[in-house]
Amino acid sequence: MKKLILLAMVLLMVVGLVACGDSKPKAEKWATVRIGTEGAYPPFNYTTKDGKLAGFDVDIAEALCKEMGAKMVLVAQDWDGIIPALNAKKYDAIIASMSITPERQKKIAFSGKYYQTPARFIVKKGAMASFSDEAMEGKTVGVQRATIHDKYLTDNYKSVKIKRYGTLDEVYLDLVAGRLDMLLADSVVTDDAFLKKHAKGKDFQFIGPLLTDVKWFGVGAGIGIRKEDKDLVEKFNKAILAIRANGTYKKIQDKYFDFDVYGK
Amino acid sequence: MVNLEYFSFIIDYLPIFFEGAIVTINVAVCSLVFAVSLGILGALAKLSKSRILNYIAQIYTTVIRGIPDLVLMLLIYFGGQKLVNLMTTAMDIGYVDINPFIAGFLTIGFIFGAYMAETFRGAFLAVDKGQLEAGFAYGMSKAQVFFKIMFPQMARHALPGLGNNWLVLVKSTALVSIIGLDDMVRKANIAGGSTQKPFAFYFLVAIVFLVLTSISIFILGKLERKYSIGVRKV
Amino acid sequence: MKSALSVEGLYKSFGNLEVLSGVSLTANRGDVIAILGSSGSGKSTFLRCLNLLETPNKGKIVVCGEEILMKTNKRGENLPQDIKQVERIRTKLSMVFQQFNLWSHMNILENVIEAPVSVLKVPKKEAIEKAKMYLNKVGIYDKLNSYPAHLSGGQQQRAAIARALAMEPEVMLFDEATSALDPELVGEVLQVMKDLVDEGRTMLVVTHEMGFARDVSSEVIFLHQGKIEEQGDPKVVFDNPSSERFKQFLSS
Amino acid sequence: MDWSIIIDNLASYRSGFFITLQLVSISLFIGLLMAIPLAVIRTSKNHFVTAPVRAFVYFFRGTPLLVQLYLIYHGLPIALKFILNFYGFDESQNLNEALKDTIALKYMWEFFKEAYFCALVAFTLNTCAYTTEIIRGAIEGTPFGEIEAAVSCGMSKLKMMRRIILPSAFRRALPSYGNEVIFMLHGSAIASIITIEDLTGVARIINSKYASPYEAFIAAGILYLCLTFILVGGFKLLEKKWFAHLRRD
Repeated sequence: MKKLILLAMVLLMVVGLVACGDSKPKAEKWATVRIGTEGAYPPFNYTTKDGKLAGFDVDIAEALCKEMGAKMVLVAQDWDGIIPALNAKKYDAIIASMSITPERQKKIAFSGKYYQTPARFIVKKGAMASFSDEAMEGKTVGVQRATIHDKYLTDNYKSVKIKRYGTLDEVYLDLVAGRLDMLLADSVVTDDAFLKKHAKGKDFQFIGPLLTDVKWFGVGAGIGIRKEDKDLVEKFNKAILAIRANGTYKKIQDKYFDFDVYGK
Repeated sequence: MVNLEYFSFIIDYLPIFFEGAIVTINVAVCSLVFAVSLGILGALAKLSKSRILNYIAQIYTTVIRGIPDLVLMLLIYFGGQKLVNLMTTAMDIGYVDINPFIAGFLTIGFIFGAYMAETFRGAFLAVDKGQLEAGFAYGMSKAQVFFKIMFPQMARHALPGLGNNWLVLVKSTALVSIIGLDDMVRKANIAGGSTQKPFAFYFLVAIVFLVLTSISIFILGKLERKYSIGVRKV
Repeated sequence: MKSALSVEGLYKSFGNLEVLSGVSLTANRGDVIAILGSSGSGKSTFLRCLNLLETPNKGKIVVCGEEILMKTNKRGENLPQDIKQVERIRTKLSMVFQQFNLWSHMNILENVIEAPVSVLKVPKKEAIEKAKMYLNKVGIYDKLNSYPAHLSGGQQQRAAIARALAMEPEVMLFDEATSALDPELVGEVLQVMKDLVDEGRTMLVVTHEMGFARDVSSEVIFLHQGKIEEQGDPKVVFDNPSSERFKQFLSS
Repeated sequence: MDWSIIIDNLASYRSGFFITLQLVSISLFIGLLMAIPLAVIRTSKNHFVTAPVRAFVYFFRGTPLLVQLYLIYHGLPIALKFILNFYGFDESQNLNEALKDTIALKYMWEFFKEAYFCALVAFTLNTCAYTTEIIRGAIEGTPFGEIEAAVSCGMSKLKMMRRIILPSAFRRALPSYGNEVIFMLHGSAIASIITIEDLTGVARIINSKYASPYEAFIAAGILYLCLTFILVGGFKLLEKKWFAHLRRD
């Protein structure tokens, strides 16, 4: 009987390995670069109706890979697990509008920024006369979990109720339903995806200042790369400079925005 | 007044949605196969005379049944890849990707293997000892007794428990949406998010699950009747 | 004096199968009537019809001068008119079952006091005292805190008899009370039943124990295919059966 | 493993632990209370009476708890808006404002605005459906002889249900109910997807904050394991007490 069990166990392991079977032979380094992105953050990255990833981040990723002479493979990954999955080698780089912050730099390395946009609160029109810390008291504010906005709220507003969501779409749902009083997110994203394009977006407005404090909001969005892949960081940095210089960046930017997203 | 316009957006998303439904069924079937194999192994290990096998099986079933599926799934999904990488680096076979599908069905199979082990253990014990002795008495080998007498009889005893586990398993596949597998629930999630009409899509999901479980119950009933041939109802 | 129980023309069928075809019987106070018959003769069904565990299709049942009122519904089924009346009459007829049917989640004392307290509204203290007395009488006073599953079949059946006695019934119905027992346990239950006869209780006893029927009963009834084939004083019918079938039954 | 992550966040884990415990125990309690009458109704022979109960049980046992949670969380605002539409409610308003004048609905909305109560409702209905089936099975498993004995003592149906059938059914239902309690505890982990910071929710936040899945989820797993052991132990004790009538000694 024992032999039987042993045999079965070995069989099972073989089956398991075959099932996981798309193991890749080691090829020339960075001939292929796998890019992880979220696909739920329009207009920077989103999933089209037929399930393809698209958006500013994706176009930039494509341009960068082309510049580096690498084949690009896109991998969709929920925001929550985007850093662990990079470290677990599910992909080689994160291009998903991830802000460069000291806290994240403990876990991964970043390229230089490839864009920078400020964050801003959104509130129902007429619900708040003027923005102040007193007016914020007791409000329920929605953010995407594990973002710079989450961290900023958690650190600075002890008296607000913070609701953390997996995606911004869920935040919009609850804001419209009335479960949330406000949301805090990237101003470019919410302006495009919510205020302008959402059916109920016209009832809401920005409030308060543009938030850019480096301590929380970092120095802009960068490309996340595993710490040990220093060579890849270098390649990306060079590529960013190159597409900035040769006009590719501008072309992509104009496709989505009528202003400069790179920032100062 | 039912406003048909209201429902037109569902039609747009139907094809994607049904892709998701196929993924759900795939995950469920793969998990079942994995879980049944693990379950039989677990049951044999629990019943074997080897102390070590006993302990391993006991720890497996206790831990798995003590921790929520979702937590295990998140742990395996987020942590499992690192573990696999460690193994593959050690064996020098390059990168092996655990995509959400594999993570999903391995996790669900792994979890339900623990429940299956209990089901099969009970089923093995329910086989009449005298029947096995009769097998040995006619000179059958251990393996022959196992495959010719034990296993077919055990299958009948295990069927009701297996059926229950399957029904629970099908519903558990909804959890793989949380670890990013594009199953039906996640498709509903995405469609609900981008149309901002989540209720309609979740309702659709609920109906598909009801259909799936109803079909399962129907087939299980037939199977049970088939396998109880030669057994008198009390 | 009025009879304790009288039955007139009782009919009962299950589907197309007629099990009782017009059985009549009268039991006066102190009578012990043994009901004999081969299996399928309808003797258990007859007993179960008396307290309406089965609803008879036709017939009249009078318990202590009170007739159980029946009615016919739209589908032509015979039904009791007033379930409250049936419940009241059931308290006067205590049944002892073949399979004991003690409530398995209660201990022996709880089993015995349950119905007196919850149905007859006897104060609990009084019920316990009486229960102890009856348990003493059937000889299992020492088991009053045990659960049914911990007792032997004979002990369980004696407990069930104590439970029946605690209702202080007018008539006791014994439905093959010893048939489910191992042979060595039959004696202890029969002894308890004999003691009850000596007390002068009115009893209807469906049984296979010929010795008991011959020595103890005041009247014997032999049922065959739902009809009374032989009826009379045990000393007469056992020694001189008039029915051919009863003769065969006795000799087999 | 970096244990400092867990130690630094002990307070979060503690609050998550109590939210889980609270959610599970309240929903189990209410679910059980509701399940008893439903199970009794379910055993009726009248199909019109049993049909609604069967439909309820069928739906909640046939669909994933996750989907039920989503449906309730996202469906309640829609249902309320639907009712308000009836009273000429303006589409552009959100519920907070629209409900200012309709007191009853307003309180309902205040209630369901909280993800916590949505989870409570979903969990309660779910466990109620399963428990109804468990108790129904146990009621139908009552030995027929014991019922006959009660009938022949002249007990009414109600009294029999209360004194004989239900007490005996509860004892028989206990092992399955123990499983249901464990399943509910495990099922409650999905509360985290509608922003509730229960034990799993806390672990997810910590995971994404530190990108440390092992520490975050193993700590949560151990806490769940402890809870499971406590529950299993509790049920063993209860069984010892309630199953005295089955114990062979």
